[in-house]
Amino acid sequence: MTNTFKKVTESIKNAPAWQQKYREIMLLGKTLPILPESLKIDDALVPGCESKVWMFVEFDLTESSLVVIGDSDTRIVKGLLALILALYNGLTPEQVIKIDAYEEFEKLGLISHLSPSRGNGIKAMIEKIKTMAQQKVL
Amino acid sequence: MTNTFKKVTESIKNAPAWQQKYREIMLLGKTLPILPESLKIDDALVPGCESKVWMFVEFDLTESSLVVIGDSDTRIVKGLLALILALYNGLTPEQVIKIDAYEEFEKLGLISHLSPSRGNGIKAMIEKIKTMAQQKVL
Amino acid sequence: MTTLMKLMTVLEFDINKIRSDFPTLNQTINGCPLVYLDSAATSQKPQSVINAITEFYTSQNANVHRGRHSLSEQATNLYEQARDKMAQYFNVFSNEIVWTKGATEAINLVANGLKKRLDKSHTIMISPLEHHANIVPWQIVSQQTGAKLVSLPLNKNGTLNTLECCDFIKQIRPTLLAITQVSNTLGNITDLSPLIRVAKEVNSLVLVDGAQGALHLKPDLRKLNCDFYVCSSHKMLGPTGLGVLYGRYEELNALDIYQSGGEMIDKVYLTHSTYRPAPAKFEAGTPNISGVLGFSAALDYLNELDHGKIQRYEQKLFNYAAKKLVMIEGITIYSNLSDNIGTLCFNFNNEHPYDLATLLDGYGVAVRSGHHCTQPLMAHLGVNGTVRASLTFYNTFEDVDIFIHSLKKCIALLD
Amino acid sequence: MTTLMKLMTVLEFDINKIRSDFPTLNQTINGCPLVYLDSAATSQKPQSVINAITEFYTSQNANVHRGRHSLSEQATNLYEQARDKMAQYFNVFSNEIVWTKGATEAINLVANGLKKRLDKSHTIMISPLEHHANIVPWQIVSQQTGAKLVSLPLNKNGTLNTLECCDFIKQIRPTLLAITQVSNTLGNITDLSPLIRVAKEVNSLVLVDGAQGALHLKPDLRKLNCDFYVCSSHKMLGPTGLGVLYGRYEELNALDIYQSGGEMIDKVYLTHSTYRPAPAKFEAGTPNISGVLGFSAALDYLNELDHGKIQRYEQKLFNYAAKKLVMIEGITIYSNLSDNIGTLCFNFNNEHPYDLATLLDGYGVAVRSGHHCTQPLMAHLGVNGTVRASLTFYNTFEDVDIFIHSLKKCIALLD
Ligand SMILES: Cc1ncc(COP(=O)(O)O)c(C=O)c1O
Ligand SMILES: Cc1ncc(COP(=O)(O)O)c(C=O)c1O
Repeated sequence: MTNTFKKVTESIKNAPAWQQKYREIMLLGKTLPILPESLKIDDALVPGCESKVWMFVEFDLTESSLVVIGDSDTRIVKGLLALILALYNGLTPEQVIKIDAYEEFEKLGLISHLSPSRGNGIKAMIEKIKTMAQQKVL
Repeated sequence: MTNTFKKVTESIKNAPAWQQKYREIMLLGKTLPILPESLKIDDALVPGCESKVWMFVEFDLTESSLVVIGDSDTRIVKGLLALILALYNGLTPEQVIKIDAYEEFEKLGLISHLSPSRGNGIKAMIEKIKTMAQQKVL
Repeated sequence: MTTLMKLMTVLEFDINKIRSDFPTLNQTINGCPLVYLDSAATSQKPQSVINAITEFYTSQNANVHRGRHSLSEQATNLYEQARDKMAQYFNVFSNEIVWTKGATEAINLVANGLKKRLDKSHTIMISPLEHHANIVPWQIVSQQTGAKLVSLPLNKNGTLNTLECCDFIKQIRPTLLAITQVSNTLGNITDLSPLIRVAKEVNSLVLVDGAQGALHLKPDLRKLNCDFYVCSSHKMLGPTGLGVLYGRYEELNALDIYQSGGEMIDKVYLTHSTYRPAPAKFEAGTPNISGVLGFSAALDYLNELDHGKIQRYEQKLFNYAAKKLVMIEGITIYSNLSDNIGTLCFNFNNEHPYDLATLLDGYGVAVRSGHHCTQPLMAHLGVNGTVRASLTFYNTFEDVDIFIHSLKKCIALLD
Repeated sequence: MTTLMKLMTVLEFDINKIRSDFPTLNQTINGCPLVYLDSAATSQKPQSVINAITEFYTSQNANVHRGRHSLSEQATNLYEQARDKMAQYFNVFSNEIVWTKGATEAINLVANGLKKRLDKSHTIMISPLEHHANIVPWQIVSQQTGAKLVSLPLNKNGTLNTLECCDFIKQIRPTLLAITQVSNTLGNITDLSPLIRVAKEVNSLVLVDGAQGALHLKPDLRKLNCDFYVCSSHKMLGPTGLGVLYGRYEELNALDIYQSGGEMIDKVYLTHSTYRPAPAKFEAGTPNISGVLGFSAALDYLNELDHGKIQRYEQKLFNYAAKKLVMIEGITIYSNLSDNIGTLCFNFNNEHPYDLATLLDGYGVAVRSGHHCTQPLMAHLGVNGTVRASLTFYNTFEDVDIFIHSLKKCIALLD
C-alpha cells in the first residue's frame, strides 16, 4: 500500500458519520483528472458496473510498477476509483497481489456500504488490476 | 341417483376400515363386464387419468336416459368406474346434472382417498358424463 | 399532511393492519426505518405467502401430477386450485392460464410459439415504452423470420397518443401488437382498450405485458379482449420464479410448443412424441410448486382486500408524493402525473442517478437507479438513467415524508 | 436387522439427527407414520432450507443485480455466493454455472443453443434409459435441423454394456452424446467415464443428465470431463423451480442465447441488441431468487455431511431393502441390484402398479407408479408401468421394514 493511500484516506477514516465519509470520497473523486473523451472507449469499460467506469491498467516504462488511470460518470464510484488508484498505483505486481483491498476498505469503515456485489463495480475494478498483475508475475 | 347405487354401495358404506372399502370397490369392479379389445380405442380414453379408463357415454334409444359403459386397466379405478356407472346409468340428463357425485362419495367415507386430483380420473370421468348431459339439456 | 386527511385515510384503508402483514417492511437499514420504494422491481410479501411456502415444505412437499400417494395428490390439488384462483382474478378460464418462470419467459413462450407463422410479409408492433423483456424476444423472432418490427409513435413526454396510435395500427395492420399496460419506468398507464379495438378490427393478435398492471389495475381480461397477457408473481406479492401467461384458449393452444420434457407429453417413443393440449403442453418438467402455492396465498390476500380501496389509496399516496417532489428545485420528473400506478421517475439536475440512489440508501430509502431495463425509453427521454421511486398500497404518507426529507439531505450532500 | 448392524449404522451416520432436520418426515398419513419412498421424484427439505427461504421473504426480499439499495445488494451477494457454492460442489468455475428453472429447462437451453450448428450431417445420440426431458428436446431439434437421432444399445436388463456402447460411439461418431448418469426409473448408475473418453476421442460433445446423480454421487465434473451437466434443485434437498446447467466455459458461451429480456442484455436499441457473456446471457428476467437462496442452504447442509458416509449408508439401506423385496413371491424387480443409487423398480405379478401404489398409500407408504417419464424404457422392459420405491439417506431401516410389511398386506388385499 502506498503512502498516498494512507494520506488520502485519513479524512475518510476520521469522518464520524457515513454522510461525511461519502462526502470525502466524492471530494477525492474530484481530485482525479478527467479522462479525455477520446479515451472513454467501450474497451476500457469495466464490465458489470451499474455506472460507467473506464479504466486503463498499464506498467511504467521500466515495466516494474503499475500505472492505473480511470474515470467514472458518477461521483461516488469515481471517488472509490480514486481510492483504488491510490491503493495500487506505483506498486510492483508482487505487491499488488498481496494487498487485500477489502481489508483496507474495512479499516476505513466503508465495507457496509461497499459490499462486493456487482453494482458498484469495486470487485470488477480490483479484479481487473489483480489480473494484470498476475499475468506480469507469471 | 339410482337404486342400484344404493344397493351396490351398501357394503362399502358399512365397511369399517379403508382396507375393506377398497376390497369392496375392487369387487364391484369385477362385476363390470370386460370391454372388448376392439372398443378400447384411444378416442374413448378419459384424458388425465394415470391409469387407462375407456368410457362411452350414450343415450338409450328413446334418447331419454344415459347409458355409460367403460373399463379400466386397474382394479381400483375400475371399481370407481363401476360406482360412477351405478350412480349415473339410467338417469335422465336433467337428473345427471343435479347429482353431486362428490357428496355421494363423501357419504361412503371415500373422499379422503378420492381427492379430485387428476390422478385417479374421478373428476375427468364425472366431467365427461356431465358434459354429455349438459349438451342434451341445452 | 393534515390530521383530517390522515383520519380519512385510516377510515378508508387500514394501513397499519396492512403493514403488519408485511414483515419485511418492519426493519431498519443503516439504522433508519426501511422506506421501501422499489415495488416496481419486486413487491414485498405478506406473512400468509411466507406461511404457505413454509407449510408446503414442512408438511406437504411432494411432486405434482405424477403421484398416487397422498402428499402428491394434495400438492396437485393445491397447485390446480391456484390456477383456478388466477383465472378468477382475471375473469378467464383455468385452462387459459399457463404457469411460467416469469413474465419474461411468458413473452418468450409466445414469441417462440408464433414463429412458424411469421415471415417477411408480417409485422410485429411494439412501443418505445417497453421493458427489454417485451423488445428483445421480438427482435430475435424478427431476425429469425424476416417479420418487420415496428414501433408505435411516442409523445415526447412518454405517453402514447390514442388517436395517433390507433391510426398507426390501422395503417400498418400488424400481425401482432405487443404492448405494455403500464410503463415500468414511468408508471404511466396506457388506455389499451381503443388500441385493442382497432387491432382486432385489422385482425391483429394482441399481447399485453401486464408485469406492472396486474397488481395495481386487476384487469378483467375478457373485457380487455387481448389474446395474451403476461405477468410475474414476484411483483404481485407472490414468490420469485413464477410467472403467468394468459392466452385466449384457441390462440393459446395454437401456439407451437416451447420447452419439452416430462408432464407436457402424451406418448413418447424413441423417435417421436405427441403432446397434451394447453395448458399442459407448455408446462414441461417439474414446476415451481412452492412458488405456485405461495402465489395462491397472495391471490387470497388480494381477494380479501377491496381492490377499489387499494387503488384510491395508491392514488392519494402518489398525488401526495408527486406534489412534494415537484416542489424540489432542480428535480425533473419524467412520469406522467395523472394515469399513473404510483411510480415517480426523476433526476436531479445533471447528477447521476446512481449517486442519489446510493445516498438515499444511507437514509434507509430504497429506490432504483439506472435504465430500468428500458434503454430505448431512456434514449427517447434523452437521459442515461433516472431514479425511480415506486409506491404500493403498503407504503405510507410517512414513507413519502421520509423519502422527500432524505432526498433533500442527499441533494445537499452533493453540493 | 441385528442389533450389531443397527449399532454400527448409528455410529457411522446419525440418522436420528438427520431425520430431525427434515420436518416433512415427521407426520402421519392416513393414521400411519409417513414412509417417504419417492425422493427420486422430489426430495424432502431440511429445516435450514425452509429457514433460508423464510428469512429471505421476511427480511431480505429484493430484486437482484439491478439495485443500489442495501436489500438488493444483499440479495445479489447471496445469489452469487450460491453460484460459487454450486461450482465448488461440482469442482468447476462459478461462471460455468447457469441457474435455470429445472433440469428440463437446462436441457432445452442446450438443445436450442446447439441448433444453429446442426444439419443432416450430424447425429445426436441418446440412450433408451433417458427421462423424457432428455429425449423430447432432441427429437424436436432433430426434426428442426435434420440431424439424426440415434440410441445406444441397451441390455435386456436395463443396463448399458460399456464395451458395446464405446464401440457404438466410435462407429457413429455423434456430434453430441446426451446421456443420463443414473436412470430415474431403475436407479441404475452408468459408468460414464469410458463412454465420455471415447466420445471425446471422436470429438463429440457430451451432455450428462445429472438429475438423479447430482445428489447421490456428488460428481467431480472436471474429472468426469463432460461438456454439459444438468440437475434440479428440488431433487437435491433444495426448493422447486430451480435447476442448474453446468457448461465448460467455451462450450457454454458458444451456445446461442435462449430466452431474452432483462439482465441478459448489454445494450438494447429498438431495432437490435447486444448480449452479455455467459452465464448472464442465459439468465433473462428476474430469477428465482428465493429458490437460489434456499438451494444455497441445501448445499451448505450437504457440505456439512460427509458424502462418503451418505453413500455407504444409502448402499446399506438399499441392499437391505433389495434383499427383502426379492424374497416376496410374485415380485419382479427391474432395477440392477448393484451400481444403484437406491431405487427399487418392481411389479407384482400382472397387477397394475397403480393399484399397489394406491393401497400402499393407505399404509402411509409413498411410492410412485406409472411410466416415470420413461416410456421408451417401459417399452424396452415390456411393461406399461412399474412401482418405484426410491431411498435417500434420510430413510431408515424401519422405513424399509414398514414398506415391506405393508406391501405384503396390499398383496393380500389384491387376492
Ligand atoms: C433423470 C431425470 N432427468 C430429468 C428430469 C427432469 O427434472 P425436472 O422435472 O426437475 O426438470 C428428471 C426428474 O423428473 C429425472 O429424473
Ligand atoms: C413491464 C415489465 N415487463 C416485463 C418485466 C419482466 O418481468 P420478470 O423479470 O419478472 O420476468 C418487468 C419487470 O422487470 C416489467 O416491469
